[in-house]
Formats: sequence, C-alpha cells, structure tokens
Amino acid sequence: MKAKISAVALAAAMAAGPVLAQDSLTVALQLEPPHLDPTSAAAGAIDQVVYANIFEGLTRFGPDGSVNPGLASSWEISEDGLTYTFHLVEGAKFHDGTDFEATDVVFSLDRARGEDSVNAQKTLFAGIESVEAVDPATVKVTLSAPDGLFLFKMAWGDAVIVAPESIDDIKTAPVGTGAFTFDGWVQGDSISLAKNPDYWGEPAMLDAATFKYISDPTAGFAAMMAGDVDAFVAFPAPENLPQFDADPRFKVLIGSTEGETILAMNNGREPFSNKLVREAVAHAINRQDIIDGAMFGYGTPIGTFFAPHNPDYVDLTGLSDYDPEKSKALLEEAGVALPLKVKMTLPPPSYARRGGEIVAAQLRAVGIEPEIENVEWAQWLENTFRNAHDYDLTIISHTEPMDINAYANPDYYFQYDNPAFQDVMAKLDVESDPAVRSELLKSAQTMLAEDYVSGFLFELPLHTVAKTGVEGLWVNMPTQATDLTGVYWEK
Amino acid sequence: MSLAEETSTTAMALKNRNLLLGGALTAVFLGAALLSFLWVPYDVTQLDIANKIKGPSAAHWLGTDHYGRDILAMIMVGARTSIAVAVVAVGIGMLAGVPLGLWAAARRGSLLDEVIMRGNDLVFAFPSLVIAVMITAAFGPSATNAIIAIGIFNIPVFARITRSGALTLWSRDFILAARVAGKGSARISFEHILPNVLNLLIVQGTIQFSLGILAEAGLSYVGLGAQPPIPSWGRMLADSQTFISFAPHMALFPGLAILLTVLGLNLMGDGLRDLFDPKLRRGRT
Amino acid sequence: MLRYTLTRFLSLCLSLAVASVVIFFAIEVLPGDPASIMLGVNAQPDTLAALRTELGLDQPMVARYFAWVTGLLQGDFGISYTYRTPVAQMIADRLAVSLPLALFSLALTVVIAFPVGIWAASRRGSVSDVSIMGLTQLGVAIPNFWFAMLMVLVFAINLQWFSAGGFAGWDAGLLAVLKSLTLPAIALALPQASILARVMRSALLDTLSEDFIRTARAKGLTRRQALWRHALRNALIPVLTIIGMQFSFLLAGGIIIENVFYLPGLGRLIFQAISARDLVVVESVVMLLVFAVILVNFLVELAYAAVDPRLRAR
Amino acid sequence: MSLLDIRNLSLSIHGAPILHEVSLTLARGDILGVIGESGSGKSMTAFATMQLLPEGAVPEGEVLLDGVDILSRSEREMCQIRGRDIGMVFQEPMTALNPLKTIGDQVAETVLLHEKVSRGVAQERAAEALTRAELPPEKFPMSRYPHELSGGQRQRVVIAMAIALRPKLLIADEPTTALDVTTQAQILTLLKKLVKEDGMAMMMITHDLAVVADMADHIAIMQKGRVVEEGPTAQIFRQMQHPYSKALLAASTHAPERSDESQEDPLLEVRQVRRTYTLPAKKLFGARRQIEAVKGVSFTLKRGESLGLVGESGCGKSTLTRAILGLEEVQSGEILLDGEPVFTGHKPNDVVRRKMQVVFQDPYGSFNPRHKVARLVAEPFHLTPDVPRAEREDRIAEALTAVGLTPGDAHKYIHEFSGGQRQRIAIARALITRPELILLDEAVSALDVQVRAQILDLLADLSKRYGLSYLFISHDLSVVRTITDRVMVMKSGEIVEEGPTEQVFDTPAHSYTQALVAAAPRLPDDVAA
Repeated sequence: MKAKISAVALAAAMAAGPVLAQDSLTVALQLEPPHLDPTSAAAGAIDQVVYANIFEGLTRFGPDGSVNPGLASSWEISEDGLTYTFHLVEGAKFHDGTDFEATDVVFSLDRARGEDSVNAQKTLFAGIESVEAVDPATVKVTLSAPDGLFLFKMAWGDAVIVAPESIDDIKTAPVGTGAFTFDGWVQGDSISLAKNPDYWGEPAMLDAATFKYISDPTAGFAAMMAGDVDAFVAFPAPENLPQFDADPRFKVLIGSTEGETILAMNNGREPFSNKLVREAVAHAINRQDIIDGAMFGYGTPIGTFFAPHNPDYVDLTGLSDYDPEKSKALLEEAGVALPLKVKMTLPPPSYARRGGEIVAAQLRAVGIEPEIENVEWAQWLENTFRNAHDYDLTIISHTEPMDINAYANPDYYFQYDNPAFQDVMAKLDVESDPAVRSELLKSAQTMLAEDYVSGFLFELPLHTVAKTGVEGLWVNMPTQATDLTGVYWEK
Repeated sequence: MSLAEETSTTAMALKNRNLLLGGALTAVFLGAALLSFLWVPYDVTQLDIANKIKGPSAAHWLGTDHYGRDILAMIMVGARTSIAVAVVAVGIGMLAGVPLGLWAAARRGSLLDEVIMRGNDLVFAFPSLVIAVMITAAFGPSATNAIIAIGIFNIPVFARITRSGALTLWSRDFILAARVAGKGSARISFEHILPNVLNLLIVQGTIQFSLGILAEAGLSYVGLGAQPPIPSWGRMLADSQTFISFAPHMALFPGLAILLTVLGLNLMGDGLRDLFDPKLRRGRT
Repeated sequence: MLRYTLTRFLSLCLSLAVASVVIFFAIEVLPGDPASIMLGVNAQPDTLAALRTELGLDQPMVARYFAWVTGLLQGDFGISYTYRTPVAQMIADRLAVSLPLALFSLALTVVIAFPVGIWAASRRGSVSDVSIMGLTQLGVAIPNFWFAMLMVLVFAINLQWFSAGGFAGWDAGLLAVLKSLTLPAIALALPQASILARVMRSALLDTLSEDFIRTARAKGLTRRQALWRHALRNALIPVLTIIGMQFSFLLAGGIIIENVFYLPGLGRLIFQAISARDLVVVESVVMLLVFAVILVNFLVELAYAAVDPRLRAR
Repeated sequence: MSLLDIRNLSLSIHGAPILHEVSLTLARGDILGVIGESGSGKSMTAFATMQLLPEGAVPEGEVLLDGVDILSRSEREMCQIRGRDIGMVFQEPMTALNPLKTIGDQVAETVLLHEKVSRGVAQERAAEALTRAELPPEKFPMSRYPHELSGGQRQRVVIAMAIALRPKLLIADEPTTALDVTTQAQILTLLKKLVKEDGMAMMMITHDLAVVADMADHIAIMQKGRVVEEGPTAQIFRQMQHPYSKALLAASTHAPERSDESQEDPLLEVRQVRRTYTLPAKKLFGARRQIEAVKGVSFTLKRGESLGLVGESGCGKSTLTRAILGLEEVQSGEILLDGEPVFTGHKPNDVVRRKMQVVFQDPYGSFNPRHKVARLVAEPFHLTPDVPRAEREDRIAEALTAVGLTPGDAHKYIHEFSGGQRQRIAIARALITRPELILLDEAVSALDVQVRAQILDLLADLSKRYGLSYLFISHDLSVVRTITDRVMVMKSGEIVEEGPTEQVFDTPAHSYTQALVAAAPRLPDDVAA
C-alpha cells in the first residue's frame, strides 16, 4: 500500500511540473520554418513566427485583413499614382540597438528587387522603379505604373524591413524592429521570443512567447489536452474541436483564411482540357459531404476562386451543384470512355488527403476512377506545381490573399489559357477605382465558375484552440501570421 | 515404422499448443482475406459520410470509420493488403537470399563467401525503416514500393540463415557421398542442401512474414504504404489517431487485427520450430 | 587478440567506405530539387539558379561526393540546405534527444529482459514460464506505435502523469526530461524487451543442455548455481548480438515513435529532411546511423572476445 | 558391506520403461565394469546413481550408498553428495568443460562448493588434484582454458575435478571412447592408479569388453535395461552363462572368414603425395603457417587386396582418403587408379572415379534424410550417365539384395532403418557403379559389436563375390586385424610401417606401432567364447 501511495505521489509531482507565470505563452504550430528570413523563402511557417512579432513592414495587415500603417506612420500618393512618400515612425530601433532609418527601407526594398534577390515573391516589387531616402525619416518610392495594390503588397511578410548590419545572420538570428526579440531555437522543437523592452510602439503584453512545433495532429491534441501548450493556431484536426469546445479549460476560435480549397484540374491535357468533363466533375462533387467528412462541418462552400468574406464575393455554388445524373450525362456528351482513369495527386495536409479520398469516391460514382497518389510537398511542388505539371487532379488550398490573378497566367499549373480572363486581370492591375475594381473582380469570378476551370470546394477555416484566459489571438488569418503583440492572459 | 513416425509427427503437432493456437489465428486472418474476395459486409470504396464514426452495432459489428465505412469490411480487405505485401516481401527475400546463402556456403571460406556475407552485414547495418522511408520517398508511396523496401531487408536474413544451415550440412557425410558420386556444388546445393534447410526457411519465413506485416503497418502508418482507397491496417490506425479519445473503436480493432495476426504467425513459427527441432526429436539415437 | 581486433577494425573501415558510396549515390537519385522546395510556389527561375549555385548543387556529383567524404573525415558534415546551419550541430542537437532515448529504452530492455529470461529459463515448463513466454509473444506482436497511442491516451491525456510529447530540453532539468522520455522509452522498449527475454531464455536453455552443465552438476552445483556460474556467461554471446542490434534499431527506429511523441530526435530530423530534400542532412544522418551500427557491431565483437577466451587467443 | 548397492532399480522416462529391476553391488576399492550395447541402459544406471536424470524420469527401487538410500534424498542433500562422495567422469571430454573458465577455477570449484576454505586453499587443492591426474601445474598452468588442451588432457581435468575431494565412488561413463588408443591406455592406467591410491570404488561403463577386461574386478552385462549376467571378471570370461553375453563376446572376437585374393597388378597407386593447408598467421603480419597433413606418402594397393590404414586422429589419414577420392587436389605427387590419374588438369576425373566408392563412419549422417532409399543408392549413377533408366532399377534391386536387404526396401525412407541396416545401404550405394575399389572410412567404428561382426562378414563375402579391393581406414586395430591382408601405420602424415597384417601386429618394427599395439585393449587369451 505504501509503495502505491508513493507511486501516486511521484506521478503527481511529475505532473505538476514548473508553475508557469501567466506572462508567457506557448503556441503550438504545425510546420517548423526552415530558417527565419521571411525575405528569402516562401515558407509561410517563417511569417508565422516573425511577421509583426520580430519584423515589421512599412504597412501591416490588421486582424481583419485591412492594410494599416506599420513602420510608415503615414504616406502620400502622387496624383498620377506613381510616387509614394512614406513618413517613418520615430524612435524605432532594431533589436541590436541600431536605429531604424530610411536607408534601411532603401536597403530592404532594393535587396528584395535586386538582380540576385532570392525573394520568393519578387513580383511584389516588380513595379518599383526606384527607392530613395529623402531624409532619415522619409522614403520616396517611385513605381513604373500605377498600382492599386501597392500598399497591400508592402504589408506582405516578404516586404518587411531588415537592417544591413544584421543581414548576414538573419536566417538563424533575425533582428527586426518588432515588439518581440528572437530568443532561441531548439530545432525540431521550438522557437522562443522575448519581449522587446525598447519597442517604439505599444509594447507587447507577454514577457515571453514560445512557438512549439507539433506536426502530428494526434500529438497536437494530446499536447493541448495535457496542458503542454497554451494555444494551437491552425489546429489540424477539426474532428477534435467539439471536445475542446465542450471542455471548460479550452476555447475554440473559428475564423477564416484566404485559403480557397480547390480540386485543381489540368486544363492543359486530356481529359480535362474538355470543358464538358470539367463540368461533369463539378457536378459529381458533393461539397457538403467533403466539408462534413474531411473538415467535420467546418468550412464555407465556394463556387469560384474567391474568399466568401470578401465584400466582392459572388456566390456561384449553384453553377456546380451536386447532380451526379447530370454529371453522367455530361460525360456521355463529352464522349469519353468510362471508366475514365485519371491520376489524383495529393499533398500532405489532411484537408487534401481526406478531401481527396472523398472526392475520389464521389467521382467513382459517376464513372471517373481517380488513382490516388499521396506525395510529399517536395514532389508536389516539383511534379505537379512547378515544371512538369504532371497531374490530372490535385487538391490544394491557395492561401495567399487576392490571388485570383493566378488564373491569368497560362503557364500556371492550372494550364488555363483564357485571353478574356487575362484581359480582365490586366485591367484590374492598373485600376484603382474601387467600384470598377469590384465589377472586374465579380466578372472574373463568374468567368472561372462558368468555365469550370477547377472544382471549387470550400474556403479553408482557421481553427485556433486556446486555453481559457488567453485573449487577443487573431481569429482570422488574412495573411500567414501569428501576431502575438496583442495577446495577453485574462487575469 | 513409417506409419508410426508419421502419426507421431501429427500427434506432436496436435500436442503443440503454439502451433494450434498460432495456426488457428493465422487461419482466421487468411480466411478473412480470402472471404473478402467473395463477400464483404459493405463495399469499402463507398463512403457513407452520414454514418461516420459510429460505434459497434448490429448493422456494423465493429462500427464505422470517419467516412462511414464498415470497419469489419476494412479489416477484411486490409488483411489482403497486409498478407499480399508480406508474402511478396518474404518471397523477394527468399528468392534472392536463399541462392546467395547456398552459394556462399558452397564456396565457404572463399572470397566470394566473404563478399556475400559482408554485403549482408552492410545491408543489416542500414536502418531498415529509414531506408524504407527513403525508397518510398524517392519512388512514391505505394504498396509495391513498400514490398520492395521490406523485401530488400529480408534478403540478408534468408541468406544468413540459409548459409548457416547449409554450412552444418556441408560437413555431413551424405554431402561427401554426393561429392564422391561426382556431383558439383550447385547440384548438391539444390538436391541435398536446399531440402534440408527448408525447415529452417519455413520457420524463418513465418517470422519474417509477421515482421513484414508489422513493417507494412508501420510504413502505412506514416503514409508510405498502400494508398487509398486500398484499405490497410496501418493506415486505418493512422487515420484513427485523432479520433482515439472519443471513438477508440477505430483504433482498437485494426490494432488488434495486427496484434493477433502477428501473434498467430509468431506462435506458429515457434510451434513449427519445436516440431522440426531435431533436439526434441532425437528419439532415434 | 590484437590481430582479431585489427581485422575487425579493417572490416569496419571497409564497410564504412562502401556504405558512404551507397548512401551518397542512392540519395542523390532521389527526385526533387532542394532549391525549388526552399523557395516555394512563386519562385522565379533566376532566383532558383542563384540558390542552386549558393548550395553548390551545380557541381558534378562525384566532386560533391569527395567533398562530402572529406568533410566527414574532418568532422564537417556540411551545411543544411534548408536550415542553413551546420549539419553537425543539428545532429548533435538531435542526438541529445535520440541518444538518451535509445540508452534509456535499452536500459529498460535489459532490466526487464534479463530477469524475465533467466526466471523463465530456470523454471522451464512451469506455469510461470508458459505465462511469461505468452506475454513476451504479445510484446513482440504489438505494433509499438499503437501501444504508444494507447499509452498517450491513458497516461498523458487521462491521467496526465507524463508529457504527451515534446522535449523540454536538458536545461529544464532531469525530471522534465524523464517526464518526456519515459513513455517513448517504454513504447520502444516493450517489444525489444520481449525479444531479448526470449533470446535470453532460449540461449540459456541451449547452454543448460550442454555437457559442461552436467559436469558442473556432477560436482555438486545446484541447478541455480549451474545456471548463474556456468550457463549465464556462455549464453551471453547470442544475447550480446541481439543487444547490439537493438541499440542500433533503437537509435534509428524511433522514427515512428518520435513522430507519435513529437520528439525532436534523429528519426524526425531524417523524416523532415527527406520531405524537404535536404540531401546533406539525409546523407549525414544515414551515414551516422550506419556508422553507429557498424561501430556497435565492432564493439559487440570485442565484447565477445572479452567473454570468450577462445576468441581472445586469435 | 558393499559401498554401492543398487536394488531392483527400475526407471521410466515419460512412461517409457528404460530400466527393469537392475541390481548391482560394488565394494570399496573395487572396479565394476558395466557393459552393454547402445540402449542397454548402462548410462541411465549411472545417472540414476548420481540422481542426474533427465526430465520426466521416474526411478523406483533403492540405490544405497554406504547403506543410505540416494533415491530418497532431497535435491539439496544430493548436491552435497555429488562431487564430495561421488565423482563422475563423462564420455566427451571436448564438451565436458566450461569453455569460458580456466581449468584451475573449474577444479577449484569442486573444493569451494563442499568445503569452507579460502580461494587460495582451493587453488592449492586444485593444483594437487591436477597433479594427481598427471596434469601438473608446472607444465600445464591452471590459468589455461579448456580449448588450449587436447582431448586426453581435458579428460584429465574432468578426472581431477571428480577426484579432488577423494570421493568414495567414482563413476566413469565411457571415459575413453572418444580418445585415441594410446591416450585411452594412459587414461585407463590413471584411473586404475587413482582407485588404488584412494581406495575408491569405481563404476566403469563401457561398450567395449576389452577395455574392462584387465581392470575390472567385477563385470555386469546389460541388455535392454536388464542385467543379464554379473560376476567376478575372471569367472565371467571363463564361464559365460547367458546367451546374450556369449553372443556379445563372440562378436567382439569375431573374425570373418576370408582368404587373400590379391593379385599382382596394382589397382591403386599413390606416389609421393603431399597435401598442405595454409592457416592464417598467428601473429599480425606474421608468416602464414603451413600444415603439412600428408608428407609424401607412397603405396600401392593390389587388385583384390584388402589393405588397412591405421593411425590416430590427426595423423593425416582423412586427408589422404579425401585426396584418393578426388575430393581435394594434392600439391604434388600422383594418385593413379587402374593406371589413370584421379585428377586430370584441375578437375576430378569422373571416368576413373566410378571405379572407386566409399563407405563412411556415421550411418546416420551418411544419407540425405529427405530421399528414399532408391534415390540414395542410385546417387553414384551420376558418374555413369550411360546406364539406362530401366537398368538402374534392376541394379538397385541387385545391390540391395547383395547387402542382405530386399528390393522392396528401395521405397522406404532412411529413418525407417536401424544403424546396421543403414550401413548395409551405404555399402549397397558403394556397389551400385560396380566399382573395383571401396574405401571403408571407419566404416564399422560406430556400430555395436554384434552388428559390426555382421557387417565385417558381409564385406568379406562381397569381396569374394565381386572381386572387390578394400582400403580399410580405421583407428581400431582389432578390426583392421580381422579384415585386412596388409596394413600401413600412419603417423604425422607419414607411413611409418607397412607389411602383412599378422606380421605388423605380432612383431611391430616401428616404435610407434609397438606403442599402438601395446595400448590396444585386449580380451584375455583364455576366453571361453
């Protein structure tokens, strides 16, 4: 009996662990970044750590996706829309103690658009003609053509301001101007941040924050349940959300992302070069089953490539309603031999893997037999996305904001080549009148839906699970970021 | 005398609890796999999202999974995958390993023997799971690639056991008699050595078979084995992971299927070893 | 003895050389371009080319092999393509998790297997022997990741005795380390202990049927004395072989268990590196694991000689 | 009062009866020889006395040691008796010692187990015991491991262990069966000396009447778990009563009827044959060692002759046999059969080899257990592919008949036959190609005496009927003596003496032959067979 008691006591002692002060936060994320330089890789995982926390741009995204002042407290735009004059905030310093000045902006933008730049979003800077420091607190940017989205572009994680003094070690020891400083990295496990005491703006409310990397959904569930982490941003297993919701220790935040989840079809080759076949696929898909089966009910059905929370969104789901009979008829009309064997390539995220299984079963019911191939990101990027476009079907969520223009690129992996659509996009690029822009966007959405370019499935939801008492986390994800500057523990 | 000896073998087999229990478990799963070709309670390619994650009931004896598929049917068809992967992987191991082992033993002590055995050691030195991950990562995850990955690591196992069995045989007088009769080592290997190492190979084959099932489950668990919609026990476990806290039946039954099949095969292997072991049958001397 | 050691050592070096060639060229044929994976979806061709040059990917394969091997010999494992940090440091960090885990589970394995195996062998055919052997059969058959899942459910989620996963780091103290490594170590050790206990038992039974045990018994040793004084050391050779194999397995084989418990160990490093096509890391980790196996085999063979005077004489 | 008194000892193992009411007595200072063929229960009697029985053995009756019943002793009490009151020596010295412990430690363990003495004292006592077993620590340090000793030396270590505490009873279970003749003689002398010195009683178990003939005071003959005859040695040999004992004795001295049929022309010519093996160097970078197993041997075997080749283990006779059979190429010299070389180029010459067959020692290991007799016997047809299938059947039947089996036996498996029958099948296999020469490599050494006598008769008969020549290779002088016309004695790779059998055995010229002949155990001349 005595032995038993001591065993229980030991277990209790082990369970208790160190008592954490309520001024630090451990946030779990799924994907660990390869390094911490947001200006030289596309990994959203980098922005999730550094955006707004360590690095800041001239402008920044708010929790609702709006573009707000960042390191530029204000700006003026010339009449012709070609010259932007940014007035920089005062008293900002980099974490290494050096001052933030206009030359840093010039350095950052020139570096990003330079010849040997390895910036993953180089197109963001393509329109910049020149950048010059007017005085230490003023920067003038000249564009080659008017760009309605320029301030939006400057808010991206790839456009943050870095300092020439610390650029060499940026990948492992990032130095920015943000409210948190980089504190350490246990590779494969966690990255820690500390409060920046000298922050120029509203200081962070947490003293320290840790990002813990848990790629496995089960492990994530266990870690939350065991109390190992305080919050899990983009919790990967929607099936576990009801449990958290029912548990008074936790709360579940359900928000939106910019992720249009689509069944991409290769318009460039048989059989999906035939619009009838694409239409047949669209009608074979039961969106509600996919959302229920793969996302456990979370997710908003979409009928085109546009985020439903955007004011310019048009609900076109009716064009591709679930109608397997019509689908079979269309296939017959298209004259393809059934069963139609195609390849379905699925990248790792569970929405893709699970969604793929369900879509495959739905397609099988109308006579299309997809052969599923689960691939790692590496192969997906290489074979499906980049060069080869060696795929028939794939499921993927496009999480960049306002990325409908991807359909205007005939070399994109959609292989969709519609001059009319390209024309709309070209007009949009140079248009800054909101009303006209809205019309253009709406017509673009309709064109895509009527062409059945892709199977439009749902808008990816953002699930954040947090301990009760954690406040200030972003509910939505207008860009890939985990902005902790406003996060605090409710006392 | 012949009859007596045979009945004693049968009697020993019947007395051998390991063999009986192991054989029965193995038979159940082989039977389930075979039956699945003719009949399954539900079509495993049909999803029934409305009925997802239901516990065991009269309609679904072992419940349904997260797509509403019948878990019993999934396990039955999954048995097919497991068995097919394990059988072919063991086959690869035997087809390549046994001749290598025979060859090495026939040239025992030679450079060739040394090269074969060192090559074996080298394959053993590679972390098998890591290599399996690499193979499937390179050539894409599929049951075929899982088979190849598992099969490659079966080769040295069979080569080694064949060689050691063959070496003891090569020192026996009946091999000398065959050599006196002018037979070459290749012929002796197949005529005299092979039949006499068969017992060893059957026992080891059973063990490797069970290891193959475990390996397939492991690979499928990390998503590198058989691909959907082909059911596989390991992937069923992987799929069930996030449900384990509120729908444990999804993890329990496939796990038990693996456990019992592997247990059955191992027991059978042990039983066969007892049955074949000359130490226990030294009645003649 | 010297000759024995030296020949073993030479074969160790040869194996390593062959292994390095096999590993390098096998991994180089993996499809997937590390540069394009690093730059992601919207990378421009000129950016890609710049990065490829920076990573040295434009060099011919043979040149890169020799650069790699030369580096290895000098303790320089290269720079990770994706993390941009020295691979040696990354491996060292991961070993700080994987090595204690492997040692911990090996210790558990031995601590469980030896008494169990000896107990069963000394009571051959008894009820306890039969039931222990039945349990070890279960232990061998149980998929360890499944067992790990069940343990997490019970001990981490329901009882909250241990961490569900993760590794706090050695700075957090021994208690925290034990908290995070205990469940994975048990999950890894259970099948291995079952295997080792069975090997121990059968090796002992084999030895117990040898003539010299009869001689010892004729001297007046009890069954137990004969087992402890004469059988045990003789049974050690097969047991040592298995322990050696198990250590190597535990070091690399945690790949799945590390995933279940999201431990930042070698197994997960290699998984991530393969997905990211971080070839330098994959090559170096596989080479390290192979080296570990070959080294352990070498040590086991030296241990044979320590146990067996017949080998010492060579 | 007798020291050991076994009364009505019966034993069954898992219900199968092994011993039936065995009764034996042994007085202090006496040697009791227990004789029997394999399966007679002689070893089980010894193990019952030690209470070292296999699992499932149930003894009944009484085994009294000094008037106290051993069978009723607990295991704990037996452990005190074993090693202290009863010592035991086993058949197989090569495996009877723990390979991982020094011989000193193993002998000292006996002392440490039974007496409360320090390690040092125990080591001294061990040294003393080893000295008495004629393995003085000055010449054989106690720190040696068993693998550094020869078989005879190891047997001395086992004896030292058994007699270290001067037990009252020593049980020796075939202590010399695995040893060479000369070593056997030394070990037997040693045992006799120790019995005399210590006043021990010894139970000596053997299958060989001759071994105990001149050392045992009493003899007991066992058959199928029963003692069929018992009495003082001299009396037993003179007036045997039981038919089984008589048969046993007759078989031991049996010489087949045969005559010298040798002709003048040579059948097998061996000229200056050398065979060396290269061993790995002992020291690193040291020269590789060469072992010269056969050092320039020459001899001729005449057609129709039966030639013996005698030598102890390691003398090179096996190597020579393999060379003659064409299994291994020799470094120099020639082997001609019927005037043609066994090896042409670097390949064995099958045309020559078909004229020569072989019979091996082990009747159990000589056959592939998975084949039927017909296939086993037909194997040498491989050398004569020109024999048509139909004829093969007849030849198999003929060969089986010739060796005293029936053609119907061809369809059985080998495990259905006894040891003696298997040796007949081996001979049938040798006859199948109608060879002119048969090499008999220890062909009767593993057989019980009665079976051996039958096989020797068969060989003599076949030689007459088919005009066969034999090369009879054996370590057993008595067998060679009964079946050969001429004999060669081989030592260290050389033939040291050669001549007509009678002459070599009666008046050996070479000192080694003299030692061999002297060492061979012999039955008393005046036996009443």
